[in-house]
Amino acid sequence: MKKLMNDSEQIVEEFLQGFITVHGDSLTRINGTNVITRIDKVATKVGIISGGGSGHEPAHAGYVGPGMLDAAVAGEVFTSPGADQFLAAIQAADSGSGVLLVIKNYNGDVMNAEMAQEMAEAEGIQTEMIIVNDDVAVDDPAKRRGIAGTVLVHKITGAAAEAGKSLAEVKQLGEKAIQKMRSMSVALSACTLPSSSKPSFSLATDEMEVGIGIHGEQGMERREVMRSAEIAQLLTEHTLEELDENGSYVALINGMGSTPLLEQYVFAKDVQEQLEKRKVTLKKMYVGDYMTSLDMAGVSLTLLTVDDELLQLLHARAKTTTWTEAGNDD
Amino acid sequence: MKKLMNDSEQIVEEFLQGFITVHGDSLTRINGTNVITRIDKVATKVGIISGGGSGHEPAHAGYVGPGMLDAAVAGEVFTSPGADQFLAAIQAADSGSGVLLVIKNYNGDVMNAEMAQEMAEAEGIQTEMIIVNDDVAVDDPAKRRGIAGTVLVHKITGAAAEAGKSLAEVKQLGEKAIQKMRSMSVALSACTLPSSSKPSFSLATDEMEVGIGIHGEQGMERREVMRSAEIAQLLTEHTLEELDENGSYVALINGMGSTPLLEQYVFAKDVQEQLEKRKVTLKKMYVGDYMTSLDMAGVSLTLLTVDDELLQLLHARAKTTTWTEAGNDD
Amino acid sequence: MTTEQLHEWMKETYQLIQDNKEELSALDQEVGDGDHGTNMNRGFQAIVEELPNWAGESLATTLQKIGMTLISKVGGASGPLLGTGFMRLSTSFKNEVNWGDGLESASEGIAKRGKAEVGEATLLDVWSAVSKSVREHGLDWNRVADVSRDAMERTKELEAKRGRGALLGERSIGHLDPGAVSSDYLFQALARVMKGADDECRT
Amino acid sequence: MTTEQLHEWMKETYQLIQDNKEELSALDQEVGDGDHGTNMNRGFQAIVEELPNWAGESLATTLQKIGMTLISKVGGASGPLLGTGFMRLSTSFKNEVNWGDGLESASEGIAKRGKAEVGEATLLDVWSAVSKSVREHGLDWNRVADVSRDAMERTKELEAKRGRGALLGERSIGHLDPGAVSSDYLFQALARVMKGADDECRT
Ligand SMILES: Nc1ncnc2c1ncn2[C@@H]1O[C@H](COP(=O)(O)OP(=O)(O)O)[C@@H](O)[C@H]1O
Ligand SMILES: Nc1ncnc2c1ncn2[C@@H]1O[C@H](COP(=O)(O)OP(=O)(O)O)[C@@H](O)[C@H]1O
Ligand SMILES: [Mg+2]
Ligand SMILES: [Mg+2]
Ligand SMILES: [Mg+2]
Ligand SMILES: [Mg+2]
Repeated sequence: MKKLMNDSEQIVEEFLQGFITVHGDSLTRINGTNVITRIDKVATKVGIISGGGSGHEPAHAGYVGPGMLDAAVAGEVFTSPGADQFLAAIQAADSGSGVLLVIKNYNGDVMNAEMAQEMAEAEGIQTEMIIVNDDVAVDDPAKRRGIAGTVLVHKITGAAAEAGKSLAEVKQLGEKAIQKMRSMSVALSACTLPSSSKPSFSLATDEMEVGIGIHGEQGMERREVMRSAEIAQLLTEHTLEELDENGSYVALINGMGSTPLLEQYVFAKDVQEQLEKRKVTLKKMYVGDYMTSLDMAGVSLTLLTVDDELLQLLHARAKTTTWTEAGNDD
Repeated sequence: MKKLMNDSEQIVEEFLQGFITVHGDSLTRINGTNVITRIDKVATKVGIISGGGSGHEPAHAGYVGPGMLDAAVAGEVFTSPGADQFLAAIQAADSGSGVLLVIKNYNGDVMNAEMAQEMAEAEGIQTEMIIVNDDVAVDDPAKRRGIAGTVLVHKITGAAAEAGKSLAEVKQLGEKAIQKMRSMSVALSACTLPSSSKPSFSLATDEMEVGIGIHGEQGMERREVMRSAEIAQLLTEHTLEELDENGSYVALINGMGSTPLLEQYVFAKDVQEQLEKRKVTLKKMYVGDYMTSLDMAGVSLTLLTVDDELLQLLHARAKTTTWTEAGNDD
Repeated sequence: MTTEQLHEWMKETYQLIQDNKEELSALDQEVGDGDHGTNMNRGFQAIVEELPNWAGESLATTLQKIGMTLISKVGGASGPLLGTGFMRLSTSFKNEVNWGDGLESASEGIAKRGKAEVGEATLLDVWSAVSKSVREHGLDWNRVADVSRDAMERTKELEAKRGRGALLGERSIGHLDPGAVSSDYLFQALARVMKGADDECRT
Repeated sequence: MTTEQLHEWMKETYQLIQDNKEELSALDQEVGDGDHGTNMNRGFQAIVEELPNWAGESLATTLQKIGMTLISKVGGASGPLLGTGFMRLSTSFKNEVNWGDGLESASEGIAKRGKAEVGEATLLDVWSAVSKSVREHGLDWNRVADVSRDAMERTKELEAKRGRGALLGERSIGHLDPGAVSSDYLFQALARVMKGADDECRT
């Protein structure tokens, strides 16, 4: 797969430069780091940071702004940033009320974030961490990966922080969302790392991979490619399994990179039909490329059980380069 | 290329159903048509409509909403909708102040829109049409295709209409933008039509196509793949050639479908450097998938010479599923 | 022409298009965007499906409904052009079925709608050649079939000046125009249906 | 160990990693995400580039800077783990260079940071095996090299329980752990550098 780039080793650096070229009116990059943060730092509020490997754009820089993240760290492609980078993000996001780290459940991300927490505590910055593990493709919850549902956690914790809640409260809301949220993906084609010329795995022309990770990690099974309606059924079944059958839901349909919106909305219709069949109340659906895997083709479904509290936080005002929400006062 | 779909012949129908499932709070589909329109029709203002073949999502339905389009028509994939569909969109958008059709310069789109205009005139609805032909890859301006720059025309005419300008004034502003705007694309890989299993054309692993159209129409030349910075130079040169050297510019960088944002922002940086080298003032850059070609990999660059009037219209309030702008009163 | 013959004409045309759908799209992939077979198939399928509902209608009304269906269902560039052709036939046949007048009016309508001229390697070349032949030599259906085929084949040597093919400039030379090929199907089907009718009369 | 030997160790390690970068990434593609070669190469390249700037520093300070560089530049899972290892070595060597204590402390640090145990098919298996061997048999560098290689090779038969490989469950059996392979390079390089020094002393 050909890439629009100059040098695979500089791709993240050049991305960040481009990102600030385009969004420099509201966002800035902390000197000497890969941390993107808001220019207009809020005086006293809990800071929310996230981050991880690059290759998932718009995650995570695309979610920095009022109502969502205060800072995002970009690692190398598919590689967790180092602890020093997470620390810089914590420092940028702290305004004295503490900082919440929203971390996806990968060994690297968790370890680097933990080291950064230890360094921050040594500086007297209060931190808490929540670990997103929404991917039900993995059986053992301790090993479950964090995937697209993470973006909903950004939104919920970001809105809670913006509303002036304390670090403990914001953390608790984030954990509540994580508990009530499940995701699962399928891949129709593999992604190719900028540093490599070959795809990260290979699928035959009639094959798909069920339960793929956002780094192309192996899924649950490889099987003959299914129609959108069948995929919707499969993913709905798996994600609903551990959730409240009679609940109200928000669904996030996430394109993995090269799946056209044309197809994503077809899938959205199929998911809606699946939920309707199960008499589940669908409050809101999000469709688009929220957390990609470079140029992988495929889609993930996230279901989140919502109550009025979570719903209000999801609808609250936000202004980032990817997710804007007029809020209730509009 | 595998597709996330059920039936290639139903893909547009199912897309529209999905689109309304997701955005039914603000948008609606006119019964028996492929027209998406606003629920909250404004009592008196010039209506703006656009449309064309599908496969370019988020264009055009993604631009329907306050401050941009009043209605969008979706044809079959890469096929202009019939005149009856354009007529339905005109009827939906008309509130007595007339309707402007923003049409891309393809024989089919123009002919169907013209027929619709004739039908509308017969019903007593006043219409005007502007034809976007921003693609400088084609020498003869009469044959130039309309590509991603069309989205800027939606924004500018949409804002002008929202501001209460007359049909003649809105048309004149749209034509001004078209005159001051040029675009050009490159493809790194072809797209595959839902109805076909083969790519629409083929590029060797080390080849790219310069000047590709948004339906995979042949470009200016096929050549060895270049680095992002070289592509930026090539496209900047071609697009600037016919524009005011000392002007102020807005740039739109448009992903063709499967080019990751990671790469698009690298390209944005390279374009910015090219403009800086030419001492051109860059007022604003937009980056993202604005007008795609299914799953094609590649990018287009649009440059628009702006004055205060156009800039203000670009920044004016808009609320569509793809383009939201808080506006000046935020 | 009776309405039965008109129905036959549509069914025969649909058959030819259906059988050659892939080929039409392949031709369109060479000079355009590869959808011509799908477009035409969608349009004529809709017509053939509607025919039973139009059973009691006059010739002119049926032609008008065919035109409207083509405009609505074919879309693209060929939809409004063929639609205009059939609308013009409808108007012309309102009082009297005169193929010379009807085809001339249809060709003029297509040329006007497409801002096209003969010789620009489009479907107009086929319509116009047939129209001229009928005007000059009367209703010789064998000749109509030959003239249509010749005009269609000539688009291979011509440079396309309208439609997507025009973007290729000289590179369009050597490719048949897909719209000309499908319009040729239309006239081959018409000739066959009308010849059959003539033969029946003769017996 | 002198700081010169430490510098040599880093350069030899970088050489091995550079030469086997693709292979490390290929191994990581089998059980993980395919970046381990790139990650390690980025980290050790940065270290080797920095070495001249650290010329006057003590052994403990140099080890600490190596640790910080690994944390900062390698990233991923291996960065904080190896970084922790070197930070622990640094602390341990502050007063006295005792390899038994140093390697034990490093292994413990890695286990704690990774919430890992020996036998889970990770780089810890290599660190821990080497640490145990030195504790039990003293500074026999040939033995260190053998023990490291054995531990590395054993990860092939083990089911991965930590890191991305753990997602594969039993399917991880039959694959070498990429982190174990790169840590083996580290100890092969260490043994070679220290053996060379021993040989020099003996002559
Ligand atoms: N301006 C025009 N005048 C006459 N015929 C045209 C014109 N533009 C296109 N055509 C005809 O339409 C055909 C293409 O139809 P089709 O593929 O269905 O539509 P599109 O080009 O919109 O994809 C061409 O082969 C040509 O015969
Ligand atoms: N929790 C852990 N404990 C010990 N070692 C681990 C752990 N997680 C990962 N590793 C080691 O890290 C290696 C992978 O490193 P690398 O590929 O650089 O990072 P990532 O897995 O983040 O892509 C594995 O092969 C394994 O040896
Ligand atoms: Mg990694
Ligand atoms: Mg078409
Ligand atoms: Mg076509
Ligand atoms: Mg890895």
